[in-house]
Amino acid sequence: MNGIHDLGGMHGHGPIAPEKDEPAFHAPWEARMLGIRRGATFPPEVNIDRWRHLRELIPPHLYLSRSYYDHWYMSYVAALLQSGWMTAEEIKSGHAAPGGARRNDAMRPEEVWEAQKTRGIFTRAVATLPMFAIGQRVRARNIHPTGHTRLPRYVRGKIGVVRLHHGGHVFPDANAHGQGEAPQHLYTIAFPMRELWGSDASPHDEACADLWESYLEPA
Amino acid sequence: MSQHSHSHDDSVEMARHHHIHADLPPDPALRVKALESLLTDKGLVDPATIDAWVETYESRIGPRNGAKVVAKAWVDPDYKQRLLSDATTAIAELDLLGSQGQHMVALENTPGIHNLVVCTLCSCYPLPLLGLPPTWYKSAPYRSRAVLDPRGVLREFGLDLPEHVKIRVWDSTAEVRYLVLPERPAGTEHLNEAQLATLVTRNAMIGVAKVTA
Amino acid sequence: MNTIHDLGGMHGFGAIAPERDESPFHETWEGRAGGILEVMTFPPGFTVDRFRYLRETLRPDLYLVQSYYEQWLYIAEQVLLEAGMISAEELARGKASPQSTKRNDSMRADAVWDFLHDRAHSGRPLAQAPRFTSGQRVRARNMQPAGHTRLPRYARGRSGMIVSHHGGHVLPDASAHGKGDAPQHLYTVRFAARELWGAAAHPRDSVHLDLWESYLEPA
Amino acid sequence: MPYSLSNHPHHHDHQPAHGHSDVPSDPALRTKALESLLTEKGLVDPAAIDAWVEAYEKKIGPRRGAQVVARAWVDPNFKGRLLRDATGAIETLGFLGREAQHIVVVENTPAIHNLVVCTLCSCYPWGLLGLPPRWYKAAPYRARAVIDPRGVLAEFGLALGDEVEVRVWDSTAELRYLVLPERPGGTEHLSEAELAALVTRDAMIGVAKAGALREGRA
Repeated sequence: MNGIHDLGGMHGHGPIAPEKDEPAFHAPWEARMLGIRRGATFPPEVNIDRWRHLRELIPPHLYLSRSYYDHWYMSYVAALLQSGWMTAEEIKSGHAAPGGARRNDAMRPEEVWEAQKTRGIFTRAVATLPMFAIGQRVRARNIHPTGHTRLPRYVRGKIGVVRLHHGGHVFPDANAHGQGEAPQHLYTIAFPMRELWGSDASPHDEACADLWESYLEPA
Repeated sequence: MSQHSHSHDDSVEMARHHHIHADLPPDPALRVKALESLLTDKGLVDPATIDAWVETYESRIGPRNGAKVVAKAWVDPDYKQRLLSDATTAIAELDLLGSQGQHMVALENTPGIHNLVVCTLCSCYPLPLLGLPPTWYKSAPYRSRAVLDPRGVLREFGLDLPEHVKIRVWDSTAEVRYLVLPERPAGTEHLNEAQLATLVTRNAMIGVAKVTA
Repeated sequence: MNTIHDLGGMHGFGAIAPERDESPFHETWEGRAGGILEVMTFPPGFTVDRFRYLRETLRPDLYLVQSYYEQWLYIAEQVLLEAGMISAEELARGKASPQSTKRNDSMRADAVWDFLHDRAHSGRPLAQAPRFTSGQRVRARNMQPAGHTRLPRYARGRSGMIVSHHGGHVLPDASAHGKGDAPQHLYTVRFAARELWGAAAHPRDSVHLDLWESYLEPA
Repeated sequence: MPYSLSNHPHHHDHQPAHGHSDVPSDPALRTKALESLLTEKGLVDPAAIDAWVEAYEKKIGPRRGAQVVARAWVDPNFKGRLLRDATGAIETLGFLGREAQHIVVVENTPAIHNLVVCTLCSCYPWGLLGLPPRWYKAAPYRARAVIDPRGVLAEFGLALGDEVEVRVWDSTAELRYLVLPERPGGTEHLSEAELAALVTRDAMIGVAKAGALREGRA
């Protein structure tokens, strides 16, 4: 979707504000929210891509005005409501409605380190040969899907060169919408800055993005 | 056209769910507390597991991991070669792969090329090597400007690169995670691997700083 | 500026919410704020383009939550503050400082109707001939000015056809930044919806934009 | 964190002049404070504000545009001139002025449907339609009218066939667009004034057809 999250190339968001010796968490609730994200049981449809899409669906003004871990809170609550695992009343009160079933399969503390080590491998075998070779010129397609995509607006329609080929990877546009992993070849495409932003950009610089095969066409 | 796909309904349905925020306290501390107790009530989370995750990212995983990789590459040319040709395997040798960093690419800074990592669409970051991303990395100013005006961004971080240096920005749009291999600073020939590792900062491995001796 | 005001083609803002029998002003203050910005005394050289530019400098999250007239209020405050006509302290107190002098040249009530029908416009005679003619194929330049511009992001780099020529008009990119009228030929350009949005767009549809000559190049 | 209304753009010529360091208060209070300050300084005359508000509440509104449309429906010469040179044609009616100096009229036909938007701000032909409705100025319409005009029209209850060409006009300059809607069938007996009563604001923006609902037509 062409959402507020697609920030590449925008003006107006002000200076970057690095903090000196920034702590891991700015408040205890941030740490709790991180732990909930990592350690709580999620509705089964919420894979990594669905999770990212949930964040993109935060109303734009809240996306811009609320902090990062609050995005997580809003996304998780929306997923709980959508899946029917919680009611709005339960979220508001912070207490389970009487009579509901209690699960006993939540992640145990001793499982955390192993989960951290082993989770999140998204490479997949694909039977087809890669359509593009390293060094080949390609154009990112001009598409505007309303669902989840990892093709930023600022590269659409632009020509670049295949820099790296990573083999097959889970395709987010499908995986975010319950359409399976549908793996595709993944490439890193290098776009000259002048192609992206016009003749005022530096002639020396480039920006690379990791793009799936169906985002690309020969140029 | 695609505007009418199922995902359109998705956004309408989600907008409905987000109406709840009008009835919730603005203070996230209160909301997260209520959520945690609700999840605990329902057996969807074990508070001790939350503690364990927090402890993991506060104490066990951070930029020291990435610095080990960088320092080893500086002192061991064979390792550096392996890191640049197949970072995933080279980092696995040090047992430093993990969630949000299972598929790695290392980018070498040289006098002629400077690499900079960003995630314009969300906040992808090599967690097992650098720990949790700093707030600025996840915020709109950096995400919007790193791809459009990398030289301006670097100047804001105090790094004014000459015109002839090629800047390569890497926008992490997939599950590949990028680690910048900074240039080894001059005058560090006498330092051992562990001493070198202490010089390597998080910002240098994102690409917004150089390593100084 | 590539800021939040450049909304064309974005997703995630939800449904359009027409109101039945909407009145011009929802609350009394809206009319007052609107009236202030229309009939107040402006600093010399103030232009409609500066007005639009100032609106674009509103913080993105506030741009999304503030109502239209609240944004006008922001513009009025910015105009007066940046011209030194009022001070931040005076604004905060809603009272003129004892040292300030009172002017007596503001627009009178009996001049308002004529002001609303004043024929001053942005057309300007131009000596040089137009570079493009109706029917000609052109491409909107790929440019990312940090200041005010009227070339939306969604049209940049896209090809279209000139459908009409309107003579010389004040160039907003100059006029918003105190660089005079700098008039240029103005054209209406038709872009096929598929050129803008890709193959999923309707083959019969088109979007028209009014674009200045320096925004365009032959295609 | 210090709070500012401005986004601190990097463009060198605009350092936000704002001195606010707190969350903006109620706009009603801010407006009141600004009006009294400007009045004290002689920078605004409250009676002029009254006159401005009254002009748009009572005098300048969609009835003006409707008169233009009705005239075009009954007078082929006027219609010809309106489509060729709308500014000149409308000048004779005395409606030109603020936010309506340079007008372009686009004609709806059975084959072509026109829709007007301003994606970058909220340009609108004030002199002909009055002040724009809130939805015209809000993000959903501005974002979607150019990328999904048929979806937008469907939301307004107007489902167009695939054979119809949709032309969106994004008002990026000082030209102001007015849609000349199709004259509804069965209105041959109506006078110009009666016809004008059928012409709605929405029809002249292009999100509705003229008189369609009231006439009970399909």
